[in-house]
Amino acid sequence: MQREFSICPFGAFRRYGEGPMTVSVPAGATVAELRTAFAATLQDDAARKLLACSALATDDALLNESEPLPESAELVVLPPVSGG
Amino acid sequence: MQREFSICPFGAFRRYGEGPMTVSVPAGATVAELRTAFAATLQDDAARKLLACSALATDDALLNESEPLPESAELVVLPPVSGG
Amino acid sequence: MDGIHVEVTGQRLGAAAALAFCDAPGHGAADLFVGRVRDLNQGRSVRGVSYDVHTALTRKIFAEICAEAHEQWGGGLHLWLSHRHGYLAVGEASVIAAASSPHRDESFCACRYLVEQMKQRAPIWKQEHYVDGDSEWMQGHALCGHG
Amino acid sequence: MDGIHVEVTGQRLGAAAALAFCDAPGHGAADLFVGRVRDLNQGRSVRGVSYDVHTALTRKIFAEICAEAHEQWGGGLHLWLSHRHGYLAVGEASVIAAASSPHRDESFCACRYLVEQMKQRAPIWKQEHYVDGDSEWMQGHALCGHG
Repeated sequence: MQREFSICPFGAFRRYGEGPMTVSVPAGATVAELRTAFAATLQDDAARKLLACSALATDDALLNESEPLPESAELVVLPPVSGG
Repeated sequence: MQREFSICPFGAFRRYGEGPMTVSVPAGATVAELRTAFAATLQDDAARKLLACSALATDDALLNESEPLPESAELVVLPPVSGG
Repeated sequence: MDGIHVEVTGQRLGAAAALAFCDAPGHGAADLFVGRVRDLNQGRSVRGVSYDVHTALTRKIFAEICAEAHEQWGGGLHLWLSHRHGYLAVGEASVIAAASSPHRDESFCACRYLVEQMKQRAPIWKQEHYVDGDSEWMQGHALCGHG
Repeated sequence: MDGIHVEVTGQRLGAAAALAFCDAPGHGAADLFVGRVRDLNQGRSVRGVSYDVHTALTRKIFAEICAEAHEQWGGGLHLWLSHRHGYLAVGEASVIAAASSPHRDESFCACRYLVEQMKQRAPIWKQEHYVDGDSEWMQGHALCGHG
């Protein structure tokens, strides 16, 4: 069984999609596996590079690569931050 | 020839005189000599102790002990400071 | 939490509110930091900056940062951390951090801590808009959590 | 001097004026410190503080301190240092120091420098008035110059 995640881009990631991007992985996949699947959907080398230094998160917390995916199917991709 | 100095107290020194105090020293005396003469006019041990850790100054600058007395006869005595 | 105010807003930030919050009869010191949009960055003339903010996560991380400051410099400190989102012209305030405490060292240290941690950890992104019409997302600090 | 404002006043101190002064299109950061009268000092309940100030010398020393900060962190910084004299009730501001600069480190460091040097060098004396009716001049830092 596949699970579908909707990943909302922030910051510089908005260059690669204004709305949420959809990524599909087997149920029970880890965050790292989702990251790999996400990378495969990106056309652009620069986008894959940016993903490599970005965090995946829910609206509550950053996700750990080795952990199973969260219940929520709504995720965000957070490139390096530059507040202040 | 004697010179007369009027020394205005600040801070904790106000305990020992609300108005200026008068001290007389030989013309050509140093600041250190004025300090000694000033101490001799003070009745109180605590006042002499406070003088020992106080600076003498004009309205422009702190005075150096080894230097001759300034032209101005109006001096101030500045105990340890506690601003802020 | 008591003594902590965190905020993400599209409204103009005001220092007066932060200083009123960071005040108590037992507090002899308050330190306040204002970050503003500069007219020049790395040699380019800036006309404004857009701040993209993940509001929910930023509020949460601001609260964590303030809780850490409480732990480090005392739970009695009053702490304020607010960040603006949206488009800001040159000179407008993007962030205000403030801290008050009985003695000054804690205020200075805690205020600085809020600013430094905010820059490292809060999901906020700066897009500069230049006078020549170009725009650029700023490089930043990678968020931990995917290690 | 350009970019420096020093002041000794019997009027209420306002942070807004200091922050308006410590502002420039090229300045991305401002830090502001407020010292206020505490309700408790060394275990005694305070109802207010009288500040005795040698105004002319304090202004001169404030200007020297600011000039030193310019030398150390750059002549482009805007610097504000104001101190109140007379009787202040608990909660009233006795001193405001502020600095603005292109980047934040200089603002934080310069503002702190103004505060620390002011406390060491300015001819200002604090007399605390206690709730029990007693009053006390505070111990302080001996001024150099008679060594």
